[in-house]
Amino acid sequence: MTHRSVEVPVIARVEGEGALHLRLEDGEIADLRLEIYEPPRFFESFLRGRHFSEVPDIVPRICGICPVAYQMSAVHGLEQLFEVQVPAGTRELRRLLYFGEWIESHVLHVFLLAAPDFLGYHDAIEMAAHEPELVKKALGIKRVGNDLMAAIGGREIHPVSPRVGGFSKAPRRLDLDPFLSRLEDALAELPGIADFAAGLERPSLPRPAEMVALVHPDEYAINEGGLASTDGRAFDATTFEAETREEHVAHSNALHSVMADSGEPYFVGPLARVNLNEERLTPVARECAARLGLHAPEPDPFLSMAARVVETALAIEESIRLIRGYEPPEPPCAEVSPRPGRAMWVTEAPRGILYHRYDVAGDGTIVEAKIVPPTAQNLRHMEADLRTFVPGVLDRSDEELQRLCEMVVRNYDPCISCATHFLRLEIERT
Amino acid sequence: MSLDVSASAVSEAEILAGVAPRVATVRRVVQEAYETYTYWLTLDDPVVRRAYRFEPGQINMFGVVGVGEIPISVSSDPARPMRLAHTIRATGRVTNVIKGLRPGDRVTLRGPFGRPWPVSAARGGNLLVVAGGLGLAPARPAIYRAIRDRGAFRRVIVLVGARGPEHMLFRHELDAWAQWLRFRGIETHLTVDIADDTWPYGEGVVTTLFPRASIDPRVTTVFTCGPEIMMRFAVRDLLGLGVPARRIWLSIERNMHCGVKLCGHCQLGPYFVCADGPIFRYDEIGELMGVAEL
Amino acid sequence: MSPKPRVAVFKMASCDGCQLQLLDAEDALLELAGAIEIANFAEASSRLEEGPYDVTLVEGSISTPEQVEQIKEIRAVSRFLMTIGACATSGGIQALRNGRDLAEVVRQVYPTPEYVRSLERSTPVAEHVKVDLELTGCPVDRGQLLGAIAWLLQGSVPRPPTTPVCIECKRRGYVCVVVARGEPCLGPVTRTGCGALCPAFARGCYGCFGPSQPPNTEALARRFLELGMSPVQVAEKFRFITGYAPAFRETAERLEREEASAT
Amino acid sequence: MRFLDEEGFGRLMALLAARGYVVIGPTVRDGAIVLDRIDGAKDLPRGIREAQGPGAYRLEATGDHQLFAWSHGPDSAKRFLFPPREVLSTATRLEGELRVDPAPLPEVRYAFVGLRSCDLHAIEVQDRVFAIADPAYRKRREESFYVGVNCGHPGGTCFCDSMGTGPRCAAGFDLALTELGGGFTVEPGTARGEELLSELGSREATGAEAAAAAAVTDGARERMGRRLETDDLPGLLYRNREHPRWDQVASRCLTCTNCTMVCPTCFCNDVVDGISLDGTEATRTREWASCFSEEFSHMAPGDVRKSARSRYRQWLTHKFASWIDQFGTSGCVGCGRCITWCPVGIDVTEEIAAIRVTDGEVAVAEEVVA
Ligand SMILES: Cc1cc2nc3c(=O)[nH]c(=O)nc-3n(C[C@H](O)[C@H](O)[C@H](O)COP(=O)(O)OP(=O)(O)OC[C@H]3O[C@@H](n4cnc5c(N)ncnc54)[C@H](O)[C@@H]3O)c2cc1C
Ligand code: SF4
Ligand code: SF4
Ligand code: SF4
Repeated sequence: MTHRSVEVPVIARVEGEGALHLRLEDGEIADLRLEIYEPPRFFESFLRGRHFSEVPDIVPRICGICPVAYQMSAVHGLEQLFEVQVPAGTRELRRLLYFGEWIESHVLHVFLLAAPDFLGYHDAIEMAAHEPELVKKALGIKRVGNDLMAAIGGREIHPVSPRVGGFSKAPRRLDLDPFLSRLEDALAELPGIADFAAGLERPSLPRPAEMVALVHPDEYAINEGGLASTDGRAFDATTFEAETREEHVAHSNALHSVMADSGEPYFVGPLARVNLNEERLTPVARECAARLGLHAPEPDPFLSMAARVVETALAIEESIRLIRGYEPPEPPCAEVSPRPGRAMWVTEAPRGILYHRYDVAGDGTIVEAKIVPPTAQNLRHMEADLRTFVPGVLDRSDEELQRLCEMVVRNYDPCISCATHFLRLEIERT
Repeated sequence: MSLDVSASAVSEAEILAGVAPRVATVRRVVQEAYETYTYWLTLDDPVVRRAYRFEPGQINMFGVVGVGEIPISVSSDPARPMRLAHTIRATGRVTNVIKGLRPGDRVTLRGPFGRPWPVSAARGGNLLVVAGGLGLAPARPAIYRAIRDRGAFRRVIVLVGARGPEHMLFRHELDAWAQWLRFRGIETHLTVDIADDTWPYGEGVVTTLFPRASIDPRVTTVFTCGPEIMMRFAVRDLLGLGVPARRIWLSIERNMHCGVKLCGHCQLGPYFVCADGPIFRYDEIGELMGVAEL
Repeated sequence: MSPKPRVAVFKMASCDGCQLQLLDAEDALLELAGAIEIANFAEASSRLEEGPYDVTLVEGSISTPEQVEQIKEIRAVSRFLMTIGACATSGGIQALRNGRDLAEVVRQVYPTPEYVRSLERSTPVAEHVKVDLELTGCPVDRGQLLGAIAWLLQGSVPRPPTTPVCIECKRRGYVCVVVARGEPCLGPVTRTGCGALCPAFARGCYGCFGPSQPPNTEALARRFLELGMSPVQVAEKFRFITGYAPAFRETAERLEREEASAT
Repeated sequence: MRFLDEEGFGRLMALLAARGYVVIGPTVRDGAIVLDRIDGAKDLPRGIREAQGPGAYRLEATGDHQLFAWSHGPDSAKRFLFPPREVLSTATRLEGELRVDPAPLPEVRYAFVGLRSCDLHAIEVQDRVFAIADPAYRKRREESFYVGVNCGHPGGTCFCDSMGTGPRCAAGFDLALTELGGGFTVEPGTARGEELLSELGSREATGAEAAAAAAVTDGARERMGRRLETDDLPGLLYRNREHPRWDQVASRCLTCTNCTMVCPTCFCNDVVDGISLDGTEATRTREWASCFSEEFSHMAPGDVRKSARSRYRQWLTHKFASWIDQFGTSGCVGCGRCITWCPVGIDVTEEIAAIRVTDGEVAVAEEVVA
């Protein structure tokens, strides 16, 4: 019997901390464990008893990479429960803020976290020594996303202006106008970036899976819409907890999100979104998709990176449109009076759908909270990918195998900080 | 609109010298005591270098570019202003970077600022210098001047205290003064709080040297410089001996950023230490020194 | 030229936001990479080298038994240890659980509480090992972080200002939300560093940079009560992102006792 | 005395802009009247009034057409003449060489519109601090144009009358206006002002208009929100350094620095250095600082003013007493900003009055009390 084990004690270039243990016996997977040692932080517990108005300041702290996503799921849910009419222009401004986060997060992933994988560098800094122009360009685009968030939210990490009811203060037109030329310059780079990404040699993983994303009749869904799946499912936030289910796997300590009826894992994120919203892609996004060879429906999760490039183009194009039509909401924030009940909402974080539920008392106090982040939903899928992928690359050296496994995980841009408060994953198989 | 600035006590010339930082080069670094080094500097611009003059007790704003600027007394001989010594103890942000300076490194200087020791006020009588620890650095230029002008004084007495032998600044120079300059009538007495076997001088706080100095209160002018607490005890004893408050001068420290009375940091009651001091007459500030946290 | 200082970045319990400030430095990132050797920074690089490190940045609070050990190991291989952010310097938002029954907290979040290993309290790094420099903020301010690194490269340890947010609020010409709107703001007791962001956006500061120079939290609490808030509401203001910092914690506890004894 | 109708006022604004001045005037932002760049009379707070008290400030609409029917907000000309943050010098360090470049002198010329008498006085107070040693200040100061407006609406915290600094503009202006219904009386204060006025097309004011203008400030004097007994303030404060009132005010004071920041004369500043990561580029910046910061009095052996008591005492004593020793004038012009913009509403006039009525009282040592 031959034993071989691959240990990745720290999966680098992901947000948060996780490890991968893989043990092979006679060419079979004997043990595959994606362990998350990110400590629990108990947000759902200490949300209880806090006033609803504090929620937009609490939940972004779950994740420094996609704070806006947390704020958006929370404020929309609570506003729906309280029947708040947000001032005209708020919707658009929120979309713009969120796109800033998409741009920032997607470019971060594509260039700083994932691309070094494909090119055999340890990191983007090493990569920059060889490809300085490319890396500088990418960082410049990322900067635009960050600056957009800062202009609207005060800062890119944990913005301060989003409130239940709108914004504490809205930017003036003249605060946003300077972004137009910067965004246009960034957009001009996108086709080139798509070609760069298309040129990367990537593994492929033909494992058809059900993908879930938000859909909206008029726009590329981000803050509002219903949920649809590539298998033809349609539901919404109010039935999210009925449609999906958290499951205990045999010999596992983990909770995985699976579809309630089939018990199968599902997949969320940019690729799911592009697949389900292809017809809403903007022109340059569409062009990028073509250059990347991304044709919906695209089942190969390794095209996630391509989907991020496509969505970056879309986010930039949409931002330009939104800034052109921007009228500051006046007043910036609606009056909000709480009422008791249950708030449920889903928005599209850069990594996929993010579900929030709040049970609220009559005085506006949070009684119970539940948050299901995208990475938690994808973990089961990630592990399934690994099991499909590993047998095909067993002939590689340990080092190479380790790198490839990491690539599979990183391809999801998993945000372990987000996932943690939700589950602790340890898989043991013999 | 022309401005009425008649209320300003600082002269235009002083201010012009103080506004623009000038680059200087470190020529020599000498360790003086524990964490304390003397930096010998020359100003780079030859015109400025030749024009530069300072009075004993004055300070320069000593700048390390990108790190900060701090007030430091010039510790060298005012008769030789082309080479400027600054004796600095590493205690914090700026001084810790200064500790790393080597010959050839560039710093900036602005100054000189402040009211000097009134060495000539002691002419005709006795000059008594009472210095503690690092306080010897600002007092040294006054001693140099007194040595050069020895004939103008009846007696020149230098009393220096430090925590221990390793904290005594300018040790070789002091040894030489104690040994040789007494033949020129410069009386030097040293003491440390805690002595060791190698220490040939006295033990105890600096005020224990007063009896040995046999101070004549009628004709003595005192310059004292050191930690505030030391100066307070020294002044108390001197007043007790009958030295009048208006003939006791001391050097005061306060945080400083500008040196020209516009940053507000160095205020002590009605005074700006950077311009009205750092040398004060005891009757000007005695009452203020007694107020906690002023 | 002396060899570049080896820098490591580690994380404890946190949201990753503070270390993301480095990746978000964009223009400065490559410059930074030129000035230091990044020896261990898992979020940015798969090159993970062993210590010793010249400068170690630690993000996050100590909240599991493993982390108590890990931080000691990190300290042992670090010449200069700098903690960054509210989690690392005051326990972070997750310290809101401190003082509550942990078993109950775990049950509220995890269906299978047995699997969760956590300490009763989420604590700042300085409660466990010696820390050479603390930078507060949730997240740390990027300018302050890069500035601190630049200072360290010059051979000196910076002293971040401890003056309240108000000073920056006024420098920037923002209109005071307490005075002009009658809304509570923690600016007068929170240290500056953020650039007075919240008042800039017409809302009160919620204290994410932690207590300022010995702050008069009691006087501010009295003011909030005058604005019509209940003692418990005022306590919640202090018991927030940096609520475990002693100055905020003590005032929150006193207010809670006051409310408890009133009812 | 001349009279300028509303249109004439519009021409004044346009002329200032045409002459290359950056026009700074009152305008409403985030619930207060602040000073900012304005683009003509349309940006002024027309029909707006404010209510001020200790720690409280609210705007109200009056519905009338007055442009200056309010008392000043938090800003003063200080923000522009002595900017909150200003680069003093930059330095480059390359291969052992060091180059230090002082920041170039500012090019901007301001025209201030709507400054009140107290603020014109405050500028002259700051002149005594900066005019010699700060060439940038001096240049901005000398090249700016000052349009004062006589005050008819003192705020609830104003006491310029007690300080002898208002409400009527007495000096420091190029032009001084008094707003009457439908126009302004105008008085030039300098040749420069006279020259500008001559281009505006004004007419001689009638006797009734002159009388109305005088009545505006007379009325203001009567409606002054606060008073202060100024007799021998230095003596009073110097003898009461250990007065128990300092402890009492320290228990309320947040040491938040707001009073010093809004004060039009407070000048304390820090100089801070910054350096690039590679150590080659450095800047030295000056920024507003405050004696209420603990680190303000930092010295390696320890901060001098550790307690809030000592910091409050420093501030008040400096403003009303030692300023006179240092600069030959009081540091306070009675604008009341420090009272309004203190988040807990500490009132200097009340603190001084409290010390005055118990002049000579000394804090009793705690052992004795116990
Ligand atoms: C008139 C005068 C003469 C002085 N002469 C000498 C001298 O000859 N040799 C010497 O070693 N030191 C002298 N000092 C003290 C020296 O200025 C401080 O040791 C130095 O400022 C400490 O700076 P730092 O940044 O290293 O310390 P930190 O403690 O980090 O201080 C930070 C800042 O606080 C201020 N500061 C701290 N300590 C003092 C202090 N004692 N006095 C004034 N400002 C301070 C400075 O702005 C300093 O940059 C003198 C001070 C004054 C006022
Ligand atoms: S808004 Fe807050 S930070 Fe700003 S001055 Fe007022 S109290 Fe201070
Ligand atoms: S104002 Fe307060 S809460 Fe807001 S960013 Fe600054 S420190 Fe944090
Ligand atoms: S002390 Fe107060 S009242 Fe006097 S000038 Fe300053 S802000 Fe105005």
